[in-house]
Amino acid sequence: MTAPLLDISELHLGVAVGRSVNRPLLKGVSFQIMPGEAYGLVGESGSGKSVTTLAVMGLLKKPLAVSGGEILFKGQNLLELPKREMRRLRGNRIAMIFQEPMTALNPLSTIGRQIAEMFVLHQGKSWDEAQKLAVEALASVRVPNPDRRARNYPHQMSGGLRQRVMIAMALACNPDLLIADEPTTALDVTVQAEVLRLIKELCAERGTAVLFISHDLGVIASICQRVGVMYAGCLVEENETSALFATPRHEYTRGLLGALPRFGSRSLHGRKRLVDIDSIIADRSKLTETRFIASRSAEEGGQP
Amino acid sequence: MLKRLTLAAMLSLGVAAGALAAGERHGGTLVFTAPYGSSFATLDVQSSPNTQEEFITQAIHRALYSWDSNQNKPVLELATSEELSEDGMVHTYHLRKNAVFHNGKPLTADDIIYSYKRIANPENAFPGASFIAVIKGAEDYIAGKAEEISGLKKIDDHTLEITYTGTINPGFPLMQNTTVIYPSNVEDESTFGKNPVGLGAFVFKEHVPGSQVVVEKFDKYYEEGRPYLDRINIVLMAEDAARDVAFRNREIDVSILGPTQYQAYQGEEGLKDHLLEVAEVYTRNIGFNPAFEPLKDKRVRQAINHAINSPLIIERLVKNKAYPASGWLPISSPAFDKDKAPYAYDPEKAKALLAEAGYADGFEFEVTASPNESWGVPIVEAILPMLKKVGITVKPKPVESSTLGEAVTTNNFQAFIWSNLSGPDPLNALRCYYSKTAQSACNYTSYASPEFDKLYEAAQQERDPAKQNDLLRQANNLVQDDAPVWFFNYNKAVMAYQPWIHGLVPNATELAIQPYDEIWIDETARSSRQ
Amino acid sequence: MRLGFNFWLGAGLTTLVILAGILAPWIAPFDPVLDADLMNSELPPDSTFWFGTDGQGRDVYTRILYGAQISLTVGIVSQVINSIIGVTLGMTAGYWGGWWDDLVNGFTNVMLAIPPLIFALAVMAVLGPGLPSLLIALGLTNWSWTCRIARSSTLSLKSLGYVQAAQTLGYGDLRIMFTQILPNMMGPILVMATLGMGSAVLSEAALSFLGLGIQPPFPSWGSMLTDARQLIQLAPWVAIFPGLAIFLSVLGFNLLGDGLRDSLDPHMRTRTP
Amino acid sequence: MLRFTLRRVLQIIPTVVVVALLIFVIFSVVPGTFAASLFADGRRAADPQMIARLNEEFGLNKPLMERFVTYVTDLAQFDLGTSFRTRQPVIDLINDRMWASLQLAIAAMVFALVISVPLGFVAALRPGSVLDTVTMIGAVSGLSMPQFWLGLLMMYLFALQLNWLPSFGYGDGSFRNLILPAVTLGVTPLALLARTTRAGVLDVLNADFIRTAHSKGMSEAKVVRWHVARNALVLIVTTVGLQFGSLIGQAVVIEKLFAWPGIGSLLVDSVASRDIPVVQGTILVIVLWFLVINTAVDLIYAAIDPRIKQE
Repeated sequence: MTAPLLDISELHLGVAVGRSVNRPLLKGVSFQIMPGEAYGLVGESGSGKSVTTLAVMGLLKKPLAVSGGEILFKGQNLLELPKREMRRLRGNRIAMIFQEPMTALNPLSTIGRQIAEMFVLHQGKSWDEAQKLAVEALASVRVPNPDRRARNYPHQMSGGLRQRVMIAMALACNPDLLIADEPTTALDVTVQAEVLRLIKELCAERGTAVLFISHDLGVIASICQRVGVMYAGCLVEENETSALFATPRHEYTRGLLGALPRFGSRSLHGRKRLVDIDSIIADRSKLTETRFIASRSAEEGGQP
Repeated sequence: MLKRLTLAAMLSLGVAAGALAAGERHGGTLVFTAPYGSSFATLDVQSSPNTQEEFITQAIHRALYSWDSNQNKPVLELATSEELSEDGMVHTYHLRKNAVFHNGKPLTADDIIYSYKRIANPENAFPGASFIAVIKGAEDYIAGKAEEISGLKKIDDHTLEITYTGTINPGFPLMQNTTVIYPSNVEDESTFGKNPVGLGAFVFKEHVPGSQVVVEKFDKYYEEGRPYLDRINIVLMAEDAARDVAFRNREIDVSILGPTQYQAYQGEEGLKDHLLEVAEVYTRNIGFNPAFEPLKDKRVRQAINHAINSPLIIERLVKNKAYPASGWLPISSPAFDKDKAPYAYDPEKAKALLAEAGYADGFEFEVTASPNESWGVPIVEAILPMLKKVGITVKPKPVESSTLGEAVTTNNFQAFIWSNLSGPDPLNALRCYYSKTAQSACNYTSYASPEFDKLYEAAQQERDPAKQNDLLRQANNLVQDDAPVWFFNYNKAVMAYQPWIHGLVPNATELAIQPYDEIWIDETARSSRQ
Repeated sequence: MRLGFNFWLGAGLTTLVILAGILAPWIAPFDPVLDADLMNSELPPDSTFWFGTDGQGRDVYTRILYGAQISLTVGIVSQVINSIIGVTLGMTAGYWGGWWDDLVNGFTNVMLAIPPLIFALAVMAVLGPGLPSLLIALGLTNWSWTCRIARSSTLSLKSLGYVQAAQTLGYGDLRIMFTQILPNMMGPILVMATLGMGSAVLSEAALSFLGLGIQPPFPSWGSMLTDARQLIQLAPWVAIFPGLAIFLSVLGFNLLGDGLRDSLDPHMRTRTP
Repeated sequence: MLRFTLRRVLQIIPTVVVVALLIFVIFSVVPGTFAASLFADGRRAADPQMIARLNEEFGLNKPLMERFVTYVTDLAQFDLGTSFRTRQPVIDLINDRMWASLQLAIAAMVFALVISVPLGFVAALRPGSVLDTVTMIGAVSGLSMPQFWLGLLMMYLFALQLNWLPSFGYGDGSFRNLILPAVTLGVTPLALLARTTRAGVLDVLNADFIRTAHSKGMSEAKVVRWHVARNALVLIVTTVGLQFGSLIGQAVVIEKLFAWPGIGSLLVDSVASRDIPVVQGTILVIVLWFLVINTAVDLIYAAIDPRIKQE
């Protein structure tokens, strides 16, 4: 049986004040991602989705610190990895796409150069070679005129194009895991679908596993095989996508699904059909007490 | 007072005498400071009325007369002798035969005529024109009404006859830096501003605008064996504090001292023995405008003189860098009356005089003042509490230095504080109280006294110097009694010099101006200067 | 709004200056102008004269206290004038736009191009030395940055909902500017004014040095320092205390301004000088 | 780029024209005249005839409008007029002083840059560290000191007490003479630049693209070199431009204190002696300098930041 690509267990994380850790943000999160699998993480903002990904990337900023648990990537605990080793993995084996394509790119540097950096950093290419590879990478994410585009600056591109650039950059070194943190939230709806399709197809082609973060269940449903629902620093429910949508077991998940606009709801009075999440969930404080983690079906083996 | 003066004079003579004894040494570089501004306006000194340019003049140029600091009077410079006509108006000068300009041209009478005409040329509007005006016919030339100055007559190359408008001593006007002699063979006059050519002991070498002028020894200078120095850097240093640091650092060879530095230097070993002091011919005063009602009354003006403790201000604030004034004419003036006492500090008498004049409750007046530390706002600050004690409120009215002259000469003041030239020629100095002198000229206090006028006119006609001085002495005492001004002090100029400098003289007209050709440096100077 | 240590240090120093100024008539042991006894000139600090006496025999401590009044007057009045000019021009330019905006912009560019000290020097030359001239000179000098900030704030506020709502309700332009826009940009303007107070005090000292400041007998710190530079060796205290007073008060204004700015908008510091 | 450059250069002209008019107006109402100022030191008695002669010569008794027309016509032909005091063309006087001013400004700026930018950078990379705190306290202190006071203290310390450097003057234009005035003048830009650099770098460090850079697996050093430096540079360049442009004007006090023969001391002297053509000329040159430097900065800015050119 295949071992999980990423195995997060009992991850605790909080705001460090002085020596003691108070204000926990993650209270024992565990989940696994199999090679090639697309895993979705949903939850409202502040539920801990993004800090989880940052912890995986090792990009937590000063007051934030991991206080317990482990993150195993191909069996290696990322939390104990020396900085230099971690840097070698980052971008190369684990890549990430961010929410804001407008600001995630350096405005003073050409697109080509920013993609080329990946080849220089991880494959030891010369800048000239890297530049050529960058054009290819742009072509692979179906950017028209990649040759000319490579010489463009971010401000000369639309949001959708920029997100493609981000994807090209992230997939440049054929990573094993792609972390996509709300990659489509800031985009137009039509562009959203294209970008999603692109991620889905490219990852499937290359066998890249995806950790997909979103607060939008619709987006998750279209791309992920398995979904985890986060709430207040806890993974409250996890299941195969279809199962989760069909039979949400946790009260919060049910609430989330209730808040999801159904197909066709974007009609004239569509917004009225959205149900306020608080009207469904009676008492939020008790939500994290119950957790429903469905075990992986059939071929699963390495699960704890 | 006179004792003090002769003492100072003897001290300074001692400097010169010591120099002789040691044996003059040739060579070396002198770093001289020009403290009156941060630039030289022009090197064409005929066109410049600033004291600052006199430093250059002294090195590069010579005028018909020059000031002899030791005799304290003007003497012939470019002529070896002169003859006077019966009426004393026509002077015949026998010019030096060995004087040569820096461009090689020997001095002739033509050069003097050329120079005086250039200075008086109406198209030039040079400040020195007023000095040339003492020559007969010059007024017409200045006004553009004549082609020549009729009073100038060349007898031969080395003999010049000048007719003056009166029996004046032409030495005073014709020793000024604005009346120096230029060579008549320079085609383009505009080059004088950048490349001065003169008769002086030093040749112009370099001018770094805003920084310094460098001059070098002139081999063909007419005085045998002079100058001693190879080179002089005349550096611009207007800021007192900076000059102080530079002098202590031995970067400069001489420094003109302000009051606080004077006090500091007097207390320091190594500095106190190298101070040159002289009573300069400037009288510091507060002039009263008689058009302002309270100040019209002589008793009020006298009261003010009595109410201010001048010696105390001189001692504490001016740090004894001044001599208390007992009248308009300064100590070095030949008409100075050594027996006349200054106004005594007597607040009670002041109050009595005020009460007599009807100002028992006092009054208020403004003193227009520049920021100058020796004759500006700080002095007004010091008299303020003193006059307050007799009931008079003084308000300083600060103006920029440059507008003080305008405020005074347009009679736009209640009182002003200033330092005014009061020598060396007493006749010229007392002109400022002659009622026929315009307020805007120098009768700033609109002084008019028939008695004074009578004495002054008599002095103008008197040809015997002793008698003339006697008349002027009486006139001066009259001014003192009438108190058109508060007589504050006569400046004591102090120059600090490095121990290796010799040959400095106590120049009462302006201590900072020194005869460079007499200065020499001994072997204790730092090696870079030798 | 979180205010850091700097802000409180600045506030403390400023309060000290204000208290010194206000309380001077009561806590100063002498009269700053009339209590001058030349017999007591240049005394070192002792129990009677805490900071020693100056060349005129006046108590330096007393004059420092009264000097606070002058420094505060210079700082506050000049900045009020600056702010009024800057805000009026900037706000109307941003609000009305068009040729008026171009005109104001052009004039602001002109003022920015003339170094403030030189402009102040020119104005002082025209008006002559003295406190009123100085207030006018400094008040006319430094409004360009305020004007720019007021203009850009107005531009961004103008597009906000409540301003547009007020416009639709038919409120007059002036009413909208004064009730809707002005209160919302007071923060940055206040920051500029606080920082400006510091530079006004420094400019006063610089102009004094150039002979064009407030002149004695007013005990302004700048003129005290200028007078004292001759005494730096004989009587260092006459120079040290006014120098310290200027330094600490300007430091106070600067820290206060920095603190306010950081708490209002941490990004502003990269946009203003 | 060419059009952009041209437009920026042309924008200088109206500003200069307005400045020229403004200073003409200011100095036409200034009290005092050059001729009267000659007697200010009381070293000679006032001479009304001479004052009248000089005023006539300089055309000061002509009506204001006539003088204005002359001024404008001359200016249009790039003629700054003739100095009252020196009777030389104003442009010559300025030429004589320009090099000293430039030397001082450049030296001060180099001094400020060399220290402030690395300090600001390091401070921003380690916010809250001892170095950061010391740098920022130093910077705000530097901005709070009267310039001439600082200069005087330095003069006493380095020239008199330690005897390391000459205390004043231009000397033969050597570097040693330049140090004290340049350092004193450089303190303000140094403090401002250190603060701007720190703030700018902090801003950039918080930007999203820096997180992107980190996520690429870049080392801290490479992040700073490839992404932080250039972006921070944009801000630094602006501040450098503003400071460098106004440095010649700011140098007035320093030049006076250290007897440095620059444009600033020429201006102060000319104001004091009411040599109006020189005053007008120097102010125009100082303003022009500011505008040229700022235009140059705009162009550099455009070269660094591709977003500018498009606008």
